[in-house]
Amino acid sequence: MSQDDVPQEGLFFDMLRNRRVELEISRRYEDGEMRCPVHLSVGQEAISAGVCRAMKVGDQLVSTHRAHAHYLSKGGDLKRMLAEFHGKATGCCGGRGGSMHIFDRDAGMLLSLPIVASSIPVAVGAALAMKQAQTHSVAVVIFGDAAVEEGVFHEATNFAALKQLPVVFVCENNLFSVYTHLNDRQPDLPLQRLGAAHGIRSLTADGNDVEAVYRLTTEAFERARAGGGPSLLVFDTYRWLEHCGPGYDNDIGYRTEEEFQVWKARDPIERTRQKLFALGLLDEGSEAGLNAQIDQEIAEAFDFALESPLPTSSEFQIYA
Amino acid sequence: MSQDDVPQEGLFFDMLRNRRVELEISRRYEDGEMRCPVHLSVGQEAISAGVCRAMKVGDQLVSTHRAHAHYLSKGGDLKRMLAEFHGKATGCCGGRGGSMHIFDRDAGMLLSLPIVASSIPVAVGAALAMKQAQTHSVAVVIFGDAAVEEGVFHEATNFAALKQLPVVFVCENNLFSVYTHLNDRQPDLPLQRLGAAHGIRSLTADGNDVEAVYRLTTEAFERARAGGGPSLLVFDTYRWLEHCGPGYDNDIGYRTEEEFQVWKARDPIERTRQKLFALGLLDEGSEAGLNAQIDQEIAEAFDFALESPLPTSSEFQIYA
Amino acid sequence: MISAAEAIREATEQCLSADDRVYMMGQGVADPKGVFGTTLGLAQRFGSERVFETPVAENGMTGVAIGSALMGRRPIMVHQRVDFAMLALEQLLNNGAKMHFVTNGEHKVPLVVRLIIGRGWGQGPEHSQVLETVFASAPGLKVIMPSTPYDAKGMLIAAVEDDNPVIILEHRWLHAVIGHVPQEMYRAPLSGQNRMRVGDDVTIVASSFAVLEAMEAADLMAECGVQADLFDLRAVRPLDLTAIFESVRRTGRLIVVDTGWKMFGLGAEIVAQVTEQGFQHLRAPPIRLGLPDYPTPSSRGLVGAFYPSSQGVVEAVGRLSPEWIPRLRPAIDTIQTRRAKLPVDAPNPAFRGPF
Amino acid sequence: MISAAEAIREATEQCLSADDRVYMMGQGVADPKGVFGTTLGLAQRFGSERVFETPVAENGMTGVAIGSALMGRRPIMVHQRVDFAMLALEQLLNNGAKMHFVTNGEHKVPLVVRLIIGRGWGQGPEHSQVLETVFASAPGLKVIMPSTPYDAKGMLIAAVEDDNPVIILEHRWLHAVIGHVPQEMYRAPLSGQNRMRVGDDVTIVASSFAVLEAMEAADLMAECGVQADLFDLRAVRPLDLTAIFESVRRTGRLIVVDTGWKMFGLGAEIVAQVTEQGFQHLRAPPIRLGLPDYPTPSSRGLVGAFYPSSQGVVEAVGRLSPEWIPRLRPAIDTIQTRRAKLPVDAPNPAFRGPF
Ligand SMILES: Cc1ncc(C[n+]2csc(CCOP(=O)(O)OP(=O)(O)O)c2C)c(N)n1
Ligand SMILES: Cc1ncc(C[n+]2csc(CCOP(=O)(O)OP(=O)(O)O)c2C)c(N)n1
Ligand SMILES: [Mg+2]
Ligand SMILES: [Mg+2]
Repeated sequence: MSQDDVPQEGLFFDMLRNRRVELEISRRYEDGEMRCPVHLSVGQEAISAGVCRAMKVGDQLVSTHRAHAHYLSKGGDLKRMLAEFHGKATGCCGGRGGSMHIFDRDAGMLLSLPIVASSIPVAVGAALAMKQAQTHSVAVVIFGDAAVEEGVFHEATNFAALKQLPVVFVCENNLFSVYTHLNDRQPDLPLQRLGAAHGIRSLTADGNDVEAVYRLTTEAFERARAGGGPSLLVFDTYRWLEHCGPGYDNDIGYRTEEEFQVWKARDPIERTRQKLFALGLLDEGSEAGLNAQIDQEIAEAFDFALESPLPTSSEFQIYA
Repeated sequence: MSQDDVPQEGLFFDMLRNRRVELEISRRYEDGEMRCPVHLSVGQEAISAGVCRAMKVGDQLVSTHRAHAHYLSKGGDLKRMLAEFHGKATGCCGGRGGSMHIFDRDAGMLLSLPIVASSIPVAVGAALAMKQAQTHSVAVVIFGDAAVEEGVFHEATNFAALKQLPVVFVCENNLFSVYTHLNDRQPDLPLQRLGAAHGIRSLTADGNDVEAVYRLTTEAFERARAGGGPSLLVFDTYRWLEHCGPGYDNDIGYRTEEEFQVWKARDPIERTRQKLFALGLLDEGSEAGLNAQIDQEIAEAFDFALESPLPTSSEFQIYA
Repeated sequence: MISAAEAIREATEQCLSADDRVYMMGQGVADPKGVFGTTLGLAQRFGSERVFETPVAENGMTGVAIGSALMGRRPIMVHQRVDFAMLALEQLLNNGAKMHFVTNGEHKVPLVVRLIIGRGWGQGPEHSQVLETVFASAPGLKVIMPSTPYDAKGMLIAAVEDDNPVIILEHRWLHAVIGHVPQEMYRAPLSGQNRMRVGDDVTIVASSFAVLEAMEAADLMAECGVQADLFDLRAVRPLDLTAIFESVRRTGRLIVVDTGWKMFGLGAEIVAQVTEQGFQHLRAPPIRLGLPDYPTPSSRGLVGAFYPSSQGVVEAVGRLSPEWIPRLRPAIDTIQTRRAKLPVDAPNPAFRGPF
Repeated sequence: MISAAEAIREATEQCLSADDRVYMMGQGVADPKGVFGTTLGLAQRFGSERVFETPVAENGMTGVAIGSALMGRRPIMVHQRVDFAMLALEQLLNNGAKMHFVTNGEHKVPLVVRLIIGRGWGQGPEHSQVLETVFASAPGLKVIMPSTPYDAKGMLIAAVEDDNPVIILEHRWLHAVIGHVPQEMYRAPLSGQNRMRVGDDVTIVASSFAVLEAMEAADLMAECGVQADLFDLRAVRPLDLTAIFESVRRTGRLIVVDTGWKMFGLGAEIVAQVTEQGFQHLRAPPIRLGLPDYPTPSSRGLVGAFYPSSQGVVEAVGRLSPEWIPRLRPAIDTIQTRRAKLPVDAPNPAFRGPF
């Protein structure tokens, strides 16, 4: 892939939009209008941007509790997302799911699930369906470093490898499951080993380098589309804010301020920003324009969410 | 380990006893007195013999649906086992469990479970208890090639590796899960890869060579006892009889008579027998003596089982 | 006249023929035994893309089935025992049952899961569970327990065509039952009961294998002049008991015969609903029969006391109306004579295991 | 006077001190939040061999706990939500529940599993299930649902000392409840109810958080001259309803208020048993309250209609005895006034999420 094939500005825009959306969620959370858990991806934006930009129409994305950035990068509707967080009838699940069940058929967001790793076999099933229907689409599942500890990850990867399904497993390794470090949960070995053991091509790249993420996933998708089977991609990154909720929590003792600062210095957005400046693809004027555009979208989306009606429980149907 | 440290005759005796017991079970099954499923290990005797001879008092064995040979090699009581198969009150579970729940505290047979892979984390828990109680004992879990497909195998091995527990995972790879070949269930890769991925020392040896099994397990036990952590041992072998029940089933179409003959030619008992003859440790006279001794034990045990009373359901207690 | 096992095979074959989104997977579906004969020949006819073996990984494979169903495929999964599906409950009770609701009605999960209830031949506590209330506890699942060959076929077809996840609890001892099964591809509804016998004296509601016990009891009681209104429950969720409320209004007496455990069983919900709806019509407290409060023992010495029987049903009727007890004596005698000739741990004397 | 969360912490600390076979593991037990404060400081005091974090692998870790229990250790496992234990049901319902039975009484599984019931703040369908009947369906498990700080401590200690697997369903909204809790290491029995109020007009049986709703209802009804005999169920399995049979004999009226789903819920078993035992004493059909037949919605617009409330209890009493309806009006008014000041989706107005 040549330098030109990487949509630098699009990737930057995606990351910037995610960042500004989530910081605004964080800022407004105290208002008590978003009455549901929120798992923010601030600091991790390169992965969702890089992965989702590489996806095509018809591809399906499957996600976890930490789904906002995935959804937005996948072309999700900010209004419907915020409305869902506000518990409104206009939300992407009509208020039924909250932040941990983001789903949007139009956006190709097949589902996100709050039970760790539960979505992984579902993505494999989507890939099976694609293969059965010969659509040449790809299913992508993004999950955290804890998900590989659940047995179902292994059951799903084994089957994907056995049937050479068009599925790409993306692990966002942010070192923690809630407040528990990887070292308290797994032997100290690279996560790629686990895909490799199932005969799956398993690679890693810097998860804070959006271009690297984009290149690796593009290649994995092409391979899957061509019938070359599944890949596991591991991207190391770091979550800046607390596991769940709007604030910083380096003070509570499960990680150090130093560790945080090291990762903050690797801010994926700042890195890309400098690159774009150097390439002449961005300057202060155009950057201000992007920020303004995004902020306006955000303001409008919050207005939409706040003004939308709450759902009522009059017509529940549990059966299709 | 020198040649002298291998208890050749004991290993041979164990295998021979298992073979003769199971062939007699097979022969008598039609009588309809053993009214429970039986999963015979004929052809696979080298593994149970080699593994169990290497165990010490205090070590605990955990097994599956195919537990007869494991139980007998571990010092289990043939009378109590056959009584259990006959559903009798004198059985090792008082008739409650049948052939798939063999358990015997005195023999160090912690349990066997019919749900594939369900016993694996239980063995890891036994090892955790041993470590907590600082007993220097080892937990051993024997399972089939299908068990590694269950997620719980991975959850258990990850934890065992993380905590460096004294547990040895023994995989009896007989190529089949019921009538389904390994190739229909997993990518074509050596099974050891799966332990290695979890950071567990993983080795393989010829599962029809009892001496090789004994050597490998002895070493793995010593290592575990010395605090060196878990091992995964994979032993390839072949089941001669049908998956469940007394007969041969090469005719029904899931495997070929040729394949069976290839494996039959690798009969672990015949191999050891020839070695013992060559070493002068066995001759026709002593062999006949062994057979007679075993057959008498078998006859007595069947008599015991047949004569024992059925249990009654008067005093069930589900709580301790 | 074909067996329920054949009826299931026929239904599956027709579904696979009629709609190429339908596929089938599970341990043993393509092997020489074909899940007790219920899938024989299907892999040959439809190929390994449509009918295939899976790894031994119930939870993961259930997730795979659900994912494919979300994409419009129509999977039929099979587990050779209900017990094995215990590993897949997170997938079934969350992703299966809740997906339609949580996506505001957008997603559908047209999934069928056949779970076979084991019994007898000493297979013991972990190969013979029913767990019907575990499945029934989840809003969003459909749960059915066909007892006749007609329903075995018709309900399976309806389940495959239904857009919801349907759990079929299929009793192994019913596979051999012979009955009239039309050749064409018909549907039997996924809710409501079958009335197996009409009577005014006592309402009996039985499910799955217990229907056979209740039928034997009802037939013999009829000869003694006690007429049971006998229902085959068929469908556990959704649970529409309208016909039973009507029946109890007439009979004033209710007996529920479960195939699974009595405690926290189906009978509890049925008795509770009947009491709520028709309290004033009850002449005596309803009686629940079901498995006693311990796991299935393996030994043939123990299973006799474990499973509810036709004799137990007759005796329960006697408890409801003690004045009938003398009249019911011949029924009990007949049952005892018949039973003495039957093995306690096998569906018939010819059965020689192993499963 | 301490909170239930502190009571749980204290009980755990005393158990860990008293018996070095006791250990605790789970996701979050050693982290800075300490499972909503219930495990704070324990890892520091007892070290990482006794109190430790686990991988995110509920099924495997449950098997590990069981294996260690068979070897004589006494594990306490914690899951931050009931829902996560759905992955471990095979281990719990088979190896946990059946081991003692199947080994003819030889093996014991002294395991305690704390499962926290989530509610509110939009956490939605997969973080707020109760599933009490799923656990209760398995003979061999003990299942408890403490509702008071006193029981939270005393039943946990009794559970740790019990030789059976005990599932504790622990409601997150009860953690903050303050009550009298003796400092010493006392035991509260693992079966039988607490009588929270004595009365002759109606028997109310509630479990877990529903006890608080029922208490509010009962207190206000008492002021209106309707005296409820109110029971905190506490223990679901084994289920000893003797005291409730006695109560219904006096009151002739029964209401069961569940914290989980009504369909196939606890109430079904309780109503069925009461009907079987005390049919002739019932003056009106028993009423069950519980969650309606759909998954927990996230939105605050939807949860108001989802959870049973004290108002619902008062209204149910009115349905049992319509002649009391006018009298009960003030109770309903008071509840409505109070509720108007409270958030519908949080335990108290100060609660600001996220969980
Ligand atoms: C089966 C299950 N166990 C536990 C939890 C609680 N939980 C919610 S998020 C989370 C952390 C998962 O960590 P990881 O997969 O690394 O994702 P991250 O939050 O770091 O993005 C946990 C343990 C859960 N939701 N599901
Ligand atoms: C969870 C679960 N799924 C399916 C089964 C049915 N089953 C019983 S034995 C068996 C074969 C297992 O194969 P393997 O582990 O290789 O052991 P082998 O029989 O070859 O010794 C299967 C699938 C089961 N008992 N448990
Ligand atoms: Mg993480
Ligand atoms: Mg095998």
